[in-house]
Amino acid sequence: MQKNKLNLDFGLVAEARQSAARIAADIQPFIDQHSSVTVERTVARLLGIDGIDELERPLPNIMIEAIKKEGGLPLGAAYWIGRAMLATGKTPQEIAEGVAAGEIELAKLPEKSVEDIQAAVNKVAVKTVERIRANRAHREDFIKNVGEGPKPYLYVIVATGNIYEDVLQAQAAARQGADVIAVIRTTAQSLLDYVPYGPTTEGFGGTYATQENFRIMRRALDEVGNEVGRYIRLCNYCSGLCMPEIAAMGALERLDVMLNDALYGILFRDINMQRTLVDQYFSRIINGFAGIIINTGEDNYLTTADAVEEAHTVLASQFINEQFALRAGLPEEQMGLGHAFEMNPNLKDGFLLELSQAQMARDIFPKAPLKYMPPTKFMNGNIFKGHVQDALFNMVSIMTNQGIQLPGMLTEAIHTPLLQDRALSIENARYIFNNMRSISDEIEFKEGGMIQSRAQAVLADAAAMLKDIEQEGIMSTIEKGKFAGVKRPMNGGKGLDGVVVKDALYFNPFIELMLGKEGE
Amino acid sequence: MQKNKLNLDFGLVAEARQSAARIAADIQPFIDQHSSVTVERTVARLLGIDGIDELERPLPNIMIEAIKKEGGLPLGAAYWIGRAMLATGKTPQEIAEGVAAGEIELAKLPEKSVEDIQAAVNKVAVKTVERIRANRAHREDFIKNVGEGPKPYLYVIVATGNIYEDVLQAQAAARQGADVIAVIRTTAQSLLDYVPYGPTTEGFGGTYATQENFRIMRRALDEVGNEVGRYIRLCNYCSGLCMPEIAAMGALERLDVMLNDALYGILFRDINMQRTLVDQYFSRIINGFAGIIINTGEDNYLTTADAVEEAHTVLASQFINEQFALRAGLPEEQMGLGHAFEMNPNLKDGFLLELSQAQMARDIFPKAPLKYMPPTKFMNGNIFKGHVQDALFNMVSIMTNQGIQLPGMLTEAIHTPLLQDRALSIENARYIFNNMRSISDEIEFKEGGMIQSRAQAVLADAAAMLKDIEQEGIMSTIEKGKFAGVKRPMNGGKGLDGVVVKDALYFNPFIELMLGKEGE
Amino acid sequence: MSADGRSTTSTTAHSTIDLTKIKPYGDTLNDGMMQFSFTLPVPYSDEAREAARLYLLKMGVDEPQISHYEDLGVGYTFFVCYGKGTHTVDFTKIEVPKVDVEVMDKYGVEDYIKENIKRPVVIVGACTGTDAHTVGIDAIMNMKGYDGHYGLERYEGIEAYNLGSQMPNEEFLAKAIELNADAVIVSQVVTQKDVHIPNLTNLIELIEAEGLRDKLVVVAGGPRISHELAKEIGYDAGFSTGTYAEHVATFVVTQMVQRGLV
Amino acid sequence: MSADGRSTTSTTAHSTIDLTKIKPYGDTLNDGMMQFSFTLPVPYSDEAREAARLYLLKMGVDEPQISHYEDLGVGYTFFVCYGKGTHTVDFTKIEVPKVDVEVMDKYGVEDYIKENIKRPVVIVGACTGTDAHTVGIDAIMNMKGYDGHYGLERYEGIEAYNLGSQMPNEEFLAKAIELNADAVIVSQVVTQKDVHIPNLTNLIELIEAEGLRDKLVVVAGGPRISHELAKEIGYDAGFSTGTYAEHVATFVVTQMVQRGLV
Ligand code: B12
Ligand code: B12
Ligand SMILES: Cc1ncc(COP(=O)(O)O)c(C=O)c1O
Ligand SMILES: Cc1ncc(COP(=O)(O)O)c(C=O)c1O
Repeated sequence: MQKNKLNLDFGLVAEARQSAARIAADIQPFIDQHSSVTVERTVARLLGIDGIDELERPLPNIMIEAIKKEGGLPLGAAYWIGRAMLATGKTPQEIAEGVAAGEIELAKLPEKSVEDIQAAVNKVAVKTVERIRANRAHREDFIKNVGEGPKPYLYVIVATGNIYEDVLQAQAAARQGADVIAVIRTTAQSLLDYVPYGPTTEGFGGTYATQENFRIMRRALDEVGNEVGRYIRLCNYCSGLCMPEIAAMGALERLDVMLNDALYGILFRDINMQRTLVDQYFSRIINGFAGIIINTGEDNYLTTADAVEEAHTVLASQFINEQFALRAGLPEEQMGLGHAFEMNPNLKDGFLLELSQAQMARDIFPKAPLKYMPPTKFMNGNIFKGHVQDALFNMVSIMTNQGIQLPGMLTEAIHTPLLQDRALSIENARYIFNNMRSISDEIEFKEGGMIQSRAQAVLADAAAMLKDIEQEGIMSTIEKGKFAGVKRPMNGGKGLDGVVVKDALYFNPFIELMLGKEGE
Repeated sequence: MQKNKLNLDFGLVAEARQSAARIAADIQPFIDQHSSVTVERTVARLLGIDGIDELERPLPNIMIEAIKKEGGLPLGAAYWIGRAMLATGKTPQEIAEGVAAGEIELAKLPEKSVEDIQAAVNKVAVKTVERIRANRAHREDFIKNVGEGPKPYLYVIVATGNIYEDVLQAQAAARQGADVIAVIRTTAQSLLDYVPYGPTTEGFGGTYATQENFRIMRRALDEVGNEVGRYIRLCNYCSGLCMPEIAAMGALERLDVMLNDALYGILFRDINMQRTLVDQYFSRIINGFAGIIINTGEDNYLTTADAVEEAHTVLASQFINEQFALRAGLPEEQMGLGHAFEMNPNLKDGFLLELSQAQMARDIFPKAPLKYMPPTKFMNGNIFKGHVQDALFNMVSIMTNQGIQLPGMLTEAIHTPLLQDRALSIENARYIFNNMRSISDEIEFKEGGMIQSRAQAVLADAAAMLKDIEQEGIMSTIEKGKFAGVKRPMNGGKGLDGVVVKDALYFNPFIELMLGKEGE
Repeated sequence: MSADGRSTTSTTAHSTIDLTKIKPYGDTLNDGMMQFSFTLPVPYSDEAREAARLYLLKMGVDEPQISHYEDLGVGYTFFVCYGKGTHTVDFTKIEVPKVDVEVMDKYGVEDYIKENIKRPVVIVGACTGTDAHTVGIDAIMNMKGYDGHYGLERYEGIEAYNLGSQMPNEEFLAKAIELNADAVIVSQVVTQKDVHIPNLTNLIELIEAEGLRDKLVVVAGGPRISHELAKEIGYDAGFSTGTYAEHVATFVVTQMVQRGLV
Repeated sequence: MSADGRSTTSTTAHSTIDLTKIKPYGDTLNDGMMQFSFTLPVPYSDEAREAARLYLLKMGVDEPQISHYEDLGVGYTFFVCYGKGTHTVDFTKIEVPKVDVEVMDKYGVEDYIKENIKRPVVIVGACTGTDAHTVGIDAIMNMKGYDGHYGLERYEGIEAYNLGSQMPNEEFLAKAIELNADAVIVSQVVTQKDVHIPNLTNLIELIEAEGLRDKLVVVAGGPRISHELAKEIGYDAGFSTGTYAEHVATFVVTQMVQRGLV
């Protein structure tokens, strides 16, 4: 199967990978030395803290703010919760409720030995970890007993803003042939420094990511999955200011796929780079452990930059995302590295360049379930031409064996998908995938032809870029605007005040539990 | 370019071709010994006879019926017209008018020597031949000076029933990018044993083929061709009971493409086989001389038979059509051999079989401007899926370098094309042709893979079938229903009473003029 | 599937469907969303765009949105639009006339003939008038059948005669009489400018003129032939896309018994 | 192209277009042919099909034809239809409000500033509210421009400030005041559930509250922002798909001169 169809120089691939590994290694000490409010809220959640107060403030936020106000954050939430458990004999949730009610002041509780605290916390943590492990096993069993769709998985979005309407659309999509349902988040959620609570019915261009919404959709998809005889994967977004928290919620509710990119928040949401680098690490540890496939966001580069000129930045970013993921114990089989079909459709031979690009990603990341994004930028109100653009995209996908396919919507330039748009989009992809099922095995590319040369050139550019970044350091590279043409200062952007330097006594039980035991 | 992409056994190709050559040779004496009413009407037309009487009967029909009634047909129309010219000093048209008015009785005119008659007729015939030669030169000049579209030529139909409405639609199509405009004939015309006269505005699912309609459309296409900087080819149909007559009209009015199949009328219109075999010969001589590309009708096999199972019959028929055409002096460059994209879209890997079939035709008939027909049978009222089927068809065409492409219509299963349907169809094809322009040069097929093996198997079946027919004879083969599953008796079907055995003195000046001098 | 066809977990979304007032659905109940495409015979311009918008407003479309418009090259303009239908339809009042017999399969039909008719049933079919589309009638009649369903020729107890295409009505009827037909079944595929209507009507008139209307089961079929239409012009039934031999066979044999034509 | 846009050889076909009563065109003048697709929240059935037909009839569609219908899997049915619109529109009465200045190119604008304004023109732009779609405003403002048309930043005589995305209106206006803006230009791309309307309205209200409405040229843009809509909610102009920097530049500088803001 792995035939080096493009005649790529795998020596150069190895070099590029090493550059990326060094780039990631270079920043790891920084990551290890820091924590953030959302990382600590995640610890709180994983220890069982959930719910909101009467002002709808999530208890994890109340807890962490309380700790932060006392200057206790460098020790980590686990320390404070464990100490409170020992001191009060209460569960983490009861403690959080006490804090919220103003009945418990954490700093005023009696001190305990770190060993005792760790032991107490670990007992609770192990239970959570077991629950997540059970979710993973449940997923595997479902797939073994009931089945799943063939790759490329068909991934469609629902985005009504109302979780119940989303359920209707999701079940329809599953019956039409979808394999993955992504519940798009409401427009502004990535910039909220908390995760909303409960079932929600109001969102713009998407639905709030809440744990209850996850639960509702998970139940609906299991139901329809049993009916259609395929496990239907559920996807959400852990980007933004709450990466690890959402990862934790997803792990607890058996999500299967999470948007999760090491750089996306920095570049596209202007989130502070220190914050994102710290947050992504823990979020990926959780995703890795939970068996969740991550989806990286390289496709976003091409919605602003030109897909022909900037192809190498996509590849460079894929290498970096791969290395950051490996460091977080996330195996290749869970790396849905992103790329996209975003060239101008009026480009002569543009299809060949797209084919080249997609095959290249396939050959360089052979085990990764690549996530392939549809044409969006060059879609316009002509739905008929758009439907053909989507067909060409589906063809490239099956010609190059992609892992996860987001079939394009003919109404991409007009509105978020109608029920019928999604049905047509799935029909388009299924028709092509079936009618060309074996084509990737049947077709070869001319030695030294346009397709091969293009891939070789893009690889060379990406390798050179990575060398550059290796010299420069990732942070300085971003400051200089070398990714997606976006400059982000080291201390700019949102969420920097949520970053904290760890104390020597800091501990987070989940890193060890999830990474040590289950990491590759 | 000619790379034997499919690893075909060209020895077997040569064998098949020889079988077909022998099949055609076998029937040639029969053809040479016979003429038909439409062949003679054609001679009359080429000698300048045109127009209708007050009952709207075409003068060529009146002439030939008059000759036939007197038992004079074995000598041929040229003989009688020439004799009348010598006897009366009138032009052929004046003679025809005289006959129609009952003023001239051909058999009663004084006899003349055959040499004198031939000389007189030849003088007129040469002028007609010169006019056709000039048409051909005019076309070549237009293309040289103004230009033409790249292959595959985009061939679209107009079918309003009203020649003026057709003009509107044709000019629109040319501006949208069409290279060939085919004016579809009204439903019943192929069974008329005469050609209607003058401009017409009433037809069902098509417009009458008349010389005036040809002229009107030719003028409109030259006009728009100059405007868009591309020669726009005009196509019509010379199948049915008037094959050579329509060919003659087309040659006179500078048509560029003609539907013209050696077997179509027999199989699909139940026209007597003797009649069609005789008629096709002269019609092809005319088309060949006029530089007109013929389009054969193999696609029709697949509208009734299964495209997977009966693929070899298409190839066998292409070989036969090729040999009949060569015999009529029609060079390979004018052989638009037909085939079609007609497999069930729900077939797993069906695309690979289509690709194989199209590439096979390309490799076996390298110089022919293959005519590739779109999906029709498996189109249904779902225009969105249909548009994608058409896209896949366009892809196969550009992947295999077809010559003439009939882009499919998304409304194929609903109605004859609306103005907007045609525009969308052209847009679909142009997008794909441009976006994948060089793909046929970039892609190779796996040695021994599904694509190669399929083509090899189809070729083997076709060669075997041709061997069979060679043993059996073409007429007996058709009688037994081995083509398209349709049985046609030797003496059944329409038009047999219009066939006549030639006299030893029979002559048709155009065969020699067109074949001898210009046939390749 | 239940009337609203949705499973329990999703009912909370649309518990409010009012079947007396249904409207198109885009992504929210009663949003009325519809897609349109059409051409106006006016030159590509802002005014053309406005004309398209006004046209949709006249149709009762709210917030019409011209997503795309383009010049078709002859002073005409093509539009792709979306908008919100404001009309409603009372779904509870809809009644569709149907061929309402329980469809039997091939063996069912064969047994039914044995038990209730006790002699061969003669069915004569063709594609009449100028129509040459035989695939449909062949699908119903030929041995081989269609889509895995055998055709009438293979039914024990049925004598099926397929007279092919472009069969003039007179000739067709004469042949049917000669063969002692119990049922005549005709296919019409070309419907442009409604050419099938006079042709189908003509056949019925001929049958009536021969005084055979009561003695024959007369059936029409084709992609655009509805049962309703067929009844309207005097046929016993009409069959459209998706028909198999067993459908028409069931209808014919049960009609024969019901009408005492055995 | 002439009003009916057709060349001489084809006029015989449609010499009869009555512009006071235009109708959709399929393949024959005034055939009214239109294509539709939509979903009804009723289960796949003959009754659903009939409901779709009735719906089109209510819209004034003659001979509605359901070409295709399919089950969407949740008790809803999707339809593809054709039919003949019966309404007509009077094309001769249509007047579309337009930004009616003769568009100057980059050099034209630069010369115009030199001659008529004689000082730098300050233009401040952003994608305001929650909208993060910067590609449109970038196309207008950034150096690089779009589709071969340079952006405002490259115009001599114009000082262009692109404040980026998700810019709250208050902050945006404060910045504009600080920079002494002559024009503020805002982009709105997300229009779902009409989120852009309150946001655009809010900006105008803030400008009025500051007493700046007369002193500023205020422009909106985005794929679904028409000039008409922009005027309606109090902007000086609106620009949609297909806009280049020179369009908005021309408008701003001529407005400034017309309104005496030089
Ligand atoms: C194959 C085909 C042809 C073949 C026909 C070969 C043959 N021997 O049948 C050829 C190439 C010869 C042909 C020619 C023409 N065709 Co044609 N053809 C088609 C095509 C592609 C498929 C039709 C088909 O075979 N369907 C498959 C069968 C199984 O479906 P069906 O007919 O609907 O039958 C089913 C049911 O309707 C029902 N049924 C049908 N009949 C009956 C009868 C009874 C008694 C019962 C119970 C049931 C029943 O049961 C069947 C099985 O479920 C259609 C487009 C399309 N995709 O539909 C155009 C189409 C039908 N053709 C069309 C036209 C215009 C023509 C021509 C007039 C074009 C021309 N000017 O040359 C000619 C005219 C021929 C003539 N005189 O009739 C138009 C008709 C437009 C309209 N609405 O009127 C169509 C829709 C294409 C188009 N968009 O222009 N055609
Ligand atoms: C690229 C893109 C993105 C990128 C944006 C990157 C960026 N930095 O801009 C990313 C991936 C981040 C994105 C995110 C989202 N997007 Co988005 N996106 C698009 C996409 C594919 C292209 C938009 C584009 O760049 N067009 C090209 C530019 C040049 O065109 P333009 O904006 O129309 O600008 C021209 C004119 O309008 C005019 N103009 C525009 N502004 C101005 C201003 C002035 C003053 C003037 C004079 C002229 C002017 O001039 C420009 C040049 O001619 C469209 C789909 C499509 N094909 O249109 C969806 C689309 C706009 N997005 C959509 C949605 C819903 C979202 C999300 C809300 C999805 C989600 N829930 O996560 C998020 C939210 C982001 C946010 N907070 O706003 C919807 C909007 C639906 C609607 N009608 O409301 C669309 C239509 C896709 C869809 N079908 O769902 N998106
Ligand atoms: C990695 C990643 N995260 C998140 C998102 C979604 O954006 P938002 O930040 O608005 O939720 C995207 C969108 O493409 C993405 O690629
Ligand atoms: C060779 C040939 N001639 C003619 C026709 C047209 O049919 P008709 O005989 O109805 O004109 C076709 C249609 O496919 C064809 O293939």
